[in-house]
Amino acid sequence: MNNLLVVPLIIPIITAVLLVFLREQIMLQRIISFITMIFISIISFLLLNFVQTDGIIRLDFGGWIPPFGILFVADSFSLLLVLTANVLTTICLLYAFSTIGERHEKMFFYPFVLFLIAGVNGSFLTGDVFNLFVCFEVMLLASYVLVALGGKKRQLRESLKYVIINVVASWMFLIALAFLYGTVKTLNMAHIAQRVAEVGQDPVLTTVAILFLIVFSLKAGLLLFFWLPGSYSVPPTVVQALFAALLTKVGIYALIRTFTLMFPLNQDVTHTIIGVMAGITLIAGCMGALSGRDIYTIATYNVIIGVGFILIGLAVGTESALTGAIYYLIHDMLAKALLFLLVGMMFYVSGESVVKKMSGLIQNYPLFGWIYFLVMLALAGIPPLSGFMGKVLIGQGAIENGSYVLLAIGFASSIIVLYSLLRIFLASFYGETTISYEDRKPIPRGAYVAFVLLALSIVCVGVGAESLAIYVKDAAKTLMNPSIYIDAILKG
Amino acid sequence: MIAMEILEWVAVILVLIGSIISVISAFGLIKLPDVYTRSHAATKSSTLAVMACLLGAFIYFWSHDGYVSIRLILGIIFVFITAPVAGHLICRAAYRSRVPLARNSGQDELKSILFDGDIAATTVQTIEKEKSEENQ
Amino acid sequence: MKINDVILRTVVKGVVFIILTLGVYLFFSGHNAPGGGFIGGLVLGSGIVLLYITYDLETVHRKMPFDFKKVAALGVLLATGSAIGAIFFDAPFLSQTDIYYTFPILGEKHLTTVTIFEAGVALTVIGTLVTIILSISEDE
Amino acid sequence: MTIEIAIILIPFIMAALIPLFNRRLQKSFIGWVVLVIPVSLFLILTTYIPRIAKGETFSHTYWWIPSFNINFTTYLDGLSLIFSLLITGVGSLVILYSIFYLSIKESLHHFYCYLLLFMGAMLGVVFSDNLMVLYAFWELTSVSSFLLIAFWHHRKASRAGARKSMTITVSGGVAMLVGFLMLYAMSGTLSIREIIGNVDEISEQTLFIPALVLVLLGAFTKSAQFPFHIWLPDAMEAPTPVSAYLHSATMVKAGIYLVARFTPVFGGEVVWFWAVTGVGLLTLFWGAFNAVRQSDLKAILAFSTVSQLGLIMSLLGLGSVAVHLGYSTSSVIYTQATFAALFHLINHSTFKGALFMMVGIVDHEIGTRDIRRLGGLMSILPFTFTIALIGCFSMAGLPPFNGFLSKEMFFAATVSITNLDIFSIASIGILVPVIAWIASVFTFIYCAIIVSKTFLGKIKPDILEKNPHEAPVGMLISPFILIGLVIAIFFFPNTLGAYILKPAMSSVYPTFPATAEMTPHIYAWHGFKPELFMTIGVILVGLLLYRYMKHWIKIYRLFPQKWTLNAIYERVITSSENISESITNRYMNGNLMHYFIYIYVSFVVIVAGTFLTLEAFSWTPSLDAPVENYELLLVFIMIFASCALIFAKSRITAVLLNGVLGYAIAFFFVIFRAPDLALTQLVVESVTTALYLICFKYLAELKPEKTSKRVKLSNGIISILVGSTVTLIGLAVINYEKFESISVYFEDSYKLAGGKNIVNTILGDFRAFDTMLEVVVLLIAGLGIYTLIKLKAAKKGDADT
Amino acid sequence: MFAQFLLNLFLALLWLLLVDEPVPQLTTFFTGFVVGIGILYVMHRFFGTQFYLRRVMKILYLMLLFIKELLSSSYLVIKQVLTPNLQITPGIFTYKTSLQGEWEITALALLLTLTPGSVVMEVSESGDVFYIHAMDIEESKESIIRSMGKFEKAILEVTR
Amino acid sequence: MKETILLLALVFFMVAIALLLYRVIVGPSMPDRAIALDTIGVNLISAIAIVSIVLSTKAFLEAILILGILAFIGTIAFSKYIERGVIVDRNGDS
Amino acid sequence: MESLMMILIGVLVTVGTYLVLSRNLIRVILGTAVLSHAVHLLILTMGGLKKGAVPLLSQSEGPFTDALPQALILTAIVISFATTAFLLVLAYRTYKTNGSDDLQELRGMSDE
Ligand code: NA
Ligand code: NA
Repeated sequence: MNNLLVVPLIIPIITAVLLVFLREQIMLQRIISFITMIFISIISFLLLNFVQTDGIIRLDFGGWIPPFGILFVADSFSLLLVLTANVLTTICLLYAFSTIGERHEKMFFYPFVLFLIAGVNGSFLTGDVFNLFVCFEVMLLASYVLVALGGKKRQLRESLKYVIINVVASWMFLIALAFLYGTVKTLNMAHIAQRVAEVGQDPVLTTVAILFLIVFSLKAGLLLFFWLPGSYSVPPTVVQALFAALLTKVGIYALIRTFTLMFPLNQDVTHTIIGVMAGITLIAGCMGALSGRDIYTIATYNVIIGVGFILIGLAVGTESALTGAIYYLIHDMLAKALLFLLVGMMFYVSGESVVKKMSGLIQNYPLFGWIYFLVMLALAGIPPLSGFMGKVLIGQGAIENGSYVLLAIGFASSIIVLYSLLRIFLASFYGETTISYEDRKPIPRGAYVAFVLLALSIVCVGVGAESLAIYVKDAAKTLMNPSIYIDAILKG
Repeated sequence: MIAMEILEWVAVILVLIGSIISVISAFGLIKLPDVYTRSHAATKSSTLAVMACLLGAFIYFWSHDGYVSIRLILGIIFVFITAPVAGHLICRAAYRSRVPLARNSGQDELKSILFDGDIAATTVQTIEKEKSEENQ
Repeated sequence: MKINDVILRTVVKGVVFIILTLGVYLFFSGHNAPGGGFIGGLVLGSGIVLLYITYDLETVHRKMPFDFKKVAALGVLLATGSAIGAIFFDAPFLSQTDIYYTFPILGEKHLTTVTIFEAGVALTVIGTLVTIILSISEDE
Repeated sequence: MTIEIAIILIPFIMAALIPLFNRRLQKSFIGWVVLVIPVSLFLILTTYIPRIAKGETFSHTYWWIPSFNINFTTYLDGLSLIFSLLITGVGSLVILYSIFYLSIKESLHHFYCYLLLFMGAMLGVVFSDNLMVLYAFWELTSVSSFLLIAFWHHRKASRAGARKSMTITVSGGVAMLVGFLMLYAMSGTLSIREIIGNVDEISEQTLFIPALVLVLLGAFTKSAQFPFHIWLPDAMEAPTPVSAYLHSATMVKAGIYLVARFTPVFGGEVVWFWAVTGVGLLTLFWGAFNAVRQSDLKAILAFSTVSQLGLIMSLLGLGSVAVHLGYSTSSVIYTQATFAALFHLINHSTFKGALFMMVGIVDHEIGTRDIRRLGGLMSILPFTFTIALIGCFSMAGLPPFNGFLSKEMFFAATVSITNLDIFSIASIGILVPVIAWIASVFTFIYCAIIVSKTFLGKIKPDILEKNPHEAPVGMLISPFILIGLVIAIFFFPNTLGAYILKPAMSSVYPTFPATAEMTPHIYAWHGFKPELFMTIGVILVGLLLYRYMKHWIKIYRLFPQKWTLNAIYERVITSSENISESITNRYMNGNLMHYFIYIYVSFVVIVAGTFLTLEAFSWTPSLDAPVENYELLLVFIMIFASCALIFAKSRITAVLLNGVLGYAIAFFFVIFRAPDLALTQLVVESVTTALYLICFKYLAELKPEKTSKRVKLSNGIISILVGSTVTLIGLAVINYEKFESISVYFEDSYKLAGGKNIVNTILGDFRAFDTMLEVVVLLIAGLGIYTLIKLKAAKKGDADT
Repeated sequence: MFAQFLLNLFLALLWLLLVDEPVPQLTTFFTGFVVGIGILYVMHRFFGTQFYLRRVMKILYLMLLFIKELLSSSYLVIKQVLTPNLQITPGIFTYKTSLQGEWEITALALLLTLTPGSVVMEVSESGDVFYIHAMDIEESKESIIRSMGKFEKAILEVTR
Repeated sequence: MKETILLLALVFFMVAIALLLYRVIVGPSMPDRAIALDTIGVNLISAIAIVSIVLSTKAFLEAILILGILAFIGTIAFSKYIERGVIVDRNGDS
Repeated sequence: MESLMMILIGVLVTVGTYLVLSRNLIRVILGTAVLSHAVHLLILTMGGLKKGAVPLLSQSEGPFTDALPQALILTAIVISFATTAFLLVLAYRTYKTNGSDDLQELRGMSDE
C-alpha cells in the first residue's frame, strides 16, 4: 500500500512521457491526461483516508531506511494539499480542453501540465529537503515552459524575469541546503528536526532556518513577490490559474513544514520575522490590488494578499491558526484558480483587460457573472463560502496569541480584497453592454463546466467545512506536535 | 627496486620538464606578435608539455602500481592527433575573420585568393564585427 | 574560396569512435569506477554534437534519423519503468535488485536493475542534449 | 426540522427556486407567488406571540461545524420576535407594493430572488444564537442589500451606491467578526446566551473593551450611524420598495438589534454608554440637520432614517445605564429608555415605510422626486397626500400618531438621565436633552417640508402636462395598512407593550426580574411634564424656523463642499487608490535589476541581520585542511578571472572567462577527490559554453552598461554584502561539528547496493529518486526549448486564452 | 592487407580453442596471435601482397616522425620565445602536394603543422594546395618544403 | 622530494594557466582567446595527471581523456563560431 | 583550505550577484552561472575538504571523503545545466521578439 504514495508523482510523469509519443493525437492526449488526473485524485483521497486510520504513511524509496534514503511522507497536511491540487488541476484541464487551442496542445501542453502537477505533488509529499529542491525544480522547469508557452512579446519578457528570479531563488535554496548539510549533516526532514531539537536550535541553526525562510519566501511570494505580478498575467489563462493555485502554495507549504517541523524552536526570532514579512506582504498586496486598473493586476495582487494572509497563520503559530492556515490554503487554491479562469475568460470575451473598458458582461453571460460574484465573496471570506473557516480560525489564533497587528492587517485586507474585486464586478459585469446577446462571443462549454465545478467546490468547502475538519484538525495536530512526524519516520 | 625508483624519478623529471615547457609556451603566447605565431607556441610546445606529463604519469603508475593505463596512452594519442587540427582550425578562422598578420610579416599568398573576389561585400561587415567583438 | 574541411572531418571521423567508445565504457564502469549513466550519456551526447558541429544538420540527420525528443522520452520511460517495476514484486518503489549470472562465454557478470535505470538516464541525457542543440540550430 | 429553522430556510429555498423556474413563471404572477412566503411566515410568527409573552423562549441546535463550535442555534425570544415580525410584516407589505410598483419589463426574478435572500438572511440574523452564524447572515444581508441597490445597475449612481454600502457595511461586519472572535477567546463559547451567562468573567479581561468597540463598529455601520451613515443616502438608488424595506424598516435596524442583543454583555460599561448614546445623538442631530437641506424626497427620507436610527440608538445607550446600575427599584426607571427604543423601532417602521411608499407613488406617477419641481399634488394625489400627512405628523412627534408617544418617551428618558451621577453624566449629561430637542426641531422642519413642498402650493405646469392621476389601488394598500397601524398604535399602545415589547425587554435585561415594571403603561397624556413642554417647544420653534427658512438656510453653506463626509470618503478612497498606484508602480516597475536589489537587500538584512544579532559567527581556522601553493595560485586565478568577468567588454571574453571558472572548479573537484564531479563538471561546462556560442547567433554583442556610477557603486556594495554574508555564515558552519554525517552509512555501498563507486551508488540507488526526477527535469528542459523555439506567437487572431 | 590481419586473429582464436583451458585466458590468445604472426610471415608471399606487419612498421615510423617533428618544432618555438630580441618575418606561402584522398591529405597537414615553424592554414577546394603560415618565412620556407617531400614519401609508404 | 617536485610542477602549470588567462582576457582577437582557452584545457590535463600522481589514485584518468576531448570539441566550436558565427550549419551548402 | 574556499566562494558570489544586477541580459545569465559555480563549491566545502580518500571502494580502504555532497552537486549541476539552457533560449527568443536585451528597456511600460 505504501507504494501508492508515489502515484501522485510517478503517474503524471509517465503519462506525460507517453503523451510525448502521442503528439499528434490530441483527443487521445486529452482523454489520457484527464483520466490520469482523475485517477491520482482518487488515489490521493484514498491515501488521505488511510492516514486517518493508520497514521502517517511513508514510502522509503528503494527500501533504504530513513534517514539514509529518500522517502515520501504523507500526513494529513500534505495529502490535503495534494488532493486539492489534483482536483483543481483536473478541473482546469476541462477548461483547457476547450480553450487552449490545438497549437499549444501539439506543443506538449498536457505533458507540461502533468510535469507541473508531478512536481507539485512531489514537493508536498517528500520527506527529504534535497529532494524537495529537486521536486521544486521539476515544478519550476515545467512552469518556465508553461509561462512562456505562446511566445508573445510581453509574455516572453515577463517569463524571462520570472525564470531569472527563480534561478536565483533556486540558487539560494542550494546555499541554504549547503549550510544545512554543513550543520546537521543530514537531509531527512524528520532527522533534521530531531538533530535540531537535540542541540536546541542554536544561533547558527537559526540562521540556516532564516535562509530557508528567504528561499521559500521567494517561492511563496512572501515579501519577495516581485516576480509574481508580471509573470502571472502573461501565460494562457489555464496556466495562470494553475500558477495562482499551485506555485505559491508550494512555497507556503514548505514554509509551514520548515517552521513547524524542522526549525520550530526559536519562534521568537523566526515567527516574528515571518509575521513582519506577512504584514508587509499584505499591505503591499493591498496597495497593488487597489492600484490595479486592469483585471490581471488586481487578480495577481490578490494572490499576494492570500499569501500574506495564510502566513499570518504560520506566524501566529497556534493550533487554531495553523488549522485556519490549512483551511485557507485549500480555499485559496480553489478560489484563486477559479478567479484566474474567470479573469482570463473576461479577457477572452471582451478582448480587454482594463476594468473600465468592459461593461455589462453579466447581461450576456449571467452564469459567468454570478460565479465571479461568488468567488469574490469567497475570497473576501464571506460565510458560508470556503474562505470563511480559515479566516475565522486564523483570527482566533491571532487573538489567542495576542498578535493584534497581524489580526488587524489580515482582516482589513479582506475588505481590500472585496473592494478590489467588487470594482471589477461593478464596472465590468454590471452596467450597460454594447454587444447584443446574439453578437456575443460564446463561452466554451468546457469552460463553463470548469467554472461550475470550481464554484461548487468553493461552496462545498465552505458549507461542508465540518467534513474536512477531521482531516484539517489532524493535519494541524501533526504540525503542532512534530514528534508525531519524527516518530513515524525514525521509529519503526 | 632501484629500477623502479629510477623509473619513478624519470616520471617526475618528465613531469617537471613538461611543466617548464608549459610555462615557456604560455610565456610565448604572451610574447609572440600575432595570433598566427602564437598558435605555433600553443599547438606545439603545449602539446609537448602535456605529452611529457602524461608520459610521466604513465611511467609512474606503471612503476609504482604496476598499472598500465590505456587511458593515459589514449589521452596522449588523442592530444597528439587533435592539437595540430586545433591549430589549423584556429588559424584558418583567424585569417578568415581577418585578424591581421603581424606588422613585420613577409609575403601573404593567401590574401589574394581568399579576399579578392568578395572584398567589397564582406570587408565592411567583417571589420565591423571585429570592432565590436574585440574592442578590448 | 570555399572552406575545405577535409582535415577536420577526417580527424573527427576517427576521434568520434574514441569518444563513443569512451562514453559506453563510462556508462558501464559507473558502478565501481567514475562514470555512470549521466557522464556516459553526456560523453555520448558530446560525440553526437561533435558530429553536428563538424558536418551539418541535414547530413547528420540523414545518417542518424532519430527523433531525439523521443529518445529522451524513452530514457525517462526506462528510468521510471525500472523504478516502478519493483512495485510489482511488492518491494518499495525504486528498489533495485542485482544478480550474478554466468554467461556462456563472457563469464560471470554482475547484472543489476540499476543498469536499466542508468540506461534510461543516459538515453535522456543524450536525447535532451541533442534536442537542445538541434532545436536552437534549426531556429530561423 | 423545527419551525424556526424552517422560517429561515424557506425564503432561501424560494430564492433558489425563482431562477430555476423563472422561464415557467408568468412575470405578472411571480410577485404573488413570492408574497405567499412573508405572509405565511408572518402568520406563523404571530402564533408565537402569546407563548413568548408568557416568557417562553425557543432554541434549537443544528450541527454545522461542531468541530469549531459553529452551529445553527436558533433562538427565538422577545427581541428576535419583534424583529422577525417586522421583517416578515413589512416584507409582505413591500412585496405587495412592489407587485404594482415594478414594471413587468424589469428583471423581476432577480428582484424577488434578492429580496427573499435578504429576508432569509435578516431572519437568520435575528434568530441566530451562534456568533459565527449570526455573522454569516449579517454579511449576507449586506450582500443582498448590495444586489438590491445595484438592481438598476446600468445606472452609474446605483453602482456607486451599491459599492459604498457594501464596502462600509462589510467593513463594519469584519470589525464585528473580530469582536466576536475576541468574545469567543474570552468566553470560550460562541453562543450569545452563554456569553451573557458568563459576563462577569468576561468583563474583567483586557479584550473586553476592544471587543465592545469592534462589535459596536459593526452595529454602527449597519445602522448608518455617524459617520458611517454616508452609505444610506446613496443606497436610495435602489427601487423604492427596497428603500422602504431594507434601508428604513429592517436591515438598518440590524445594528439596533445587535446593540440591544449585546446590552446585557456590554451594557455596564461607560464606553458603551457614551459610545451608543453619543453616536446616537450625534446621528440623530446630523441626520435631521441634513435632511432639511435635501431637495430629493428620497434623500430627505434617507437622512430622516439616519436621524431616527440615531434616536433609537441613543435610547438604547441611555437604557444601558440600567445594566450598569443593576436591578433596583430606582434603576428600573432607566430601562424605560430601552422600552422607548423598542417602541420607536416599531413606530418608525410603520410611518417610515408608509412615507417611502408615498414617495414611490409620487415618483411613479409624477416622474420626479425633486421637491423643487413638485407642489400642489394634494388635489391630484389625495390618498397619497393622506399617507404623507399622517406619516410626517407621526415622524414629527405629533398626536394622535404613534410617533408622538415614542418621541415623548424619548424626551422623558433624556431628561431623566441628567439626574444620574455616574459616567460623568453630571457634567455633560445636560447635552443629551438639548441635542435631542434641537434634532427634533429639525425633524419637524423636514416633515413640514415634505408635506408642504410636495402637496401644498401651486402645481407646476410641466407636471400638469403629463396628466398625472392617483396611484392604483394595489399600490395604496400597503401604505394604508401602515398608516392604519400608525394610528392604531397611538390608541392601543399597551397591547403592543404587553405582548411584544415586554418580552423583548426581558431579553435586553435578562438579569432583571420579569415582574418588575419594565413595561410602563403608555399614556398619551401624562400631565405637564418636561417632555410635553419640549414637544410644544419643538412645534413652535419648528413652525417659526420653517416660516423663515430663507433667512437661515445659508448656514448650510458654512460647511464647505470639500469637507462633507461624503467628499472625505471619496477623497480617502481616491487618494488611497492613487497613493497605492504611485507607490506600487514605483517599485513594481518591471525592472529586473530593482527586483533583484530588493531581494538581495532583504536577503542581507534578514539573514545577516539574524546571523549577527544572534552572534552566531565563529571561526577556527586551525581546523582547516592544509593549503598547497598551487591551490592558492588557482584560487587567485579564479578570483582574477571572476573579477575580469565583470569588466569583460565582449561577450565571448565573458563566456570564456566563465569557462575558465568552470574548468578551475572541475580542477578543484579533482583536488577534493571528486572524480565523478570533475567529469560531469568538465562536460557540462563545455556543453554550456557551446550553448552560449550557439545562442549568440541570435543575441546582441555586449554594450557597455549604461548605469550611472552611483548605481554601480550601490550594486557593488550589495554584491559584496551578499558575498560576505555567505562567507561569514560558511565560516561559522565549517566549524560546526556537532553531528556525524549520514554519509558514513553509504561507505558500505558495496555490501548494501553492490557498487564500489559510492557517489554513483548514491545516485543510482540510495538517492535514485533524485536522479530519476533530475532526468525528468532534463526532459522538460529539452522539450521546453523545443517548444519555445517552435511555438511562436501567432500573427493575429490568436484565440488562445 | 586487412585479410591478413583477420586471418591472424582467426589463428589466435584457433589457438585458443586448441589449448582448451577451463577458462579462456587473454595470454593464451596473445600466444596464439604471435604464433599466427610467424605463420603468416612465412606464408605472406602466397597472398601476393606485403606482409601486413610491415605496414605496421611503416605506421610506427610515421609516428616517430611525428614525434620527432614535434620535439624539434617545440624546441624552435621555445628558442624563439626565449630569444630576447626576436627578429622574425612571419608569412604565408603555398605548397602543392601530390597526395590524394582525405587520409593522406590529413596526415600530411597534421605533419606539416607539427613541423617547426609552420601551420597549415587552408586547404584549397580541390584539396591539393596547402596554404602554410611560417613563423619565419625567410629562414624556414626552404627547409619546410624540403621536409614535405620526406613526409609525402612516408605517408605514401603507409597508404599505398 | 619527489612530491615537492611534483607540487612545484603544479605551481608551474598554475603560472602557465595564469599567463594564459591574461591572454584570454586581453585578447586582442577572438582566436587569441580561443587558443589560450584551449591551452588552458591542455594544461589542466597535465595538472590532473600530476594530482593523480600526488594523490596516488587512478580515479581521475578518465577526466584526463575527457578533458582532451572537450578541449578539442571546444576549439572546433570556437573556431567555427569565429569563422562563421554559427556552430552547427543547417546544411552542407554553407 | 575550507576558509580559503569560503573566501573564494564569497568572491564568486559577489561577482555573480554583481552580474545579476546588470542591465544586460547576457551578463545576468553569466551571473547566474557564476553563482551556480559558487554554490557547487560551497556544497563540497560543507562536506569537509581533503578529509579522506576518493570515494571509490575499489581504490582505497577508507576513510573516504564525504560522498553525499558530491552526489548532491551532481544533481545540482545537471539541473543548473537544464535551467541555463532553457534560460539562454528564452533570452534570445525574448531578444528577438522584443528587440532589446537591456532589462531596463524590458520593463514593459511603454507598449501596454
Ligand atoms: Na536552478
Ligand atoms: Na554551470
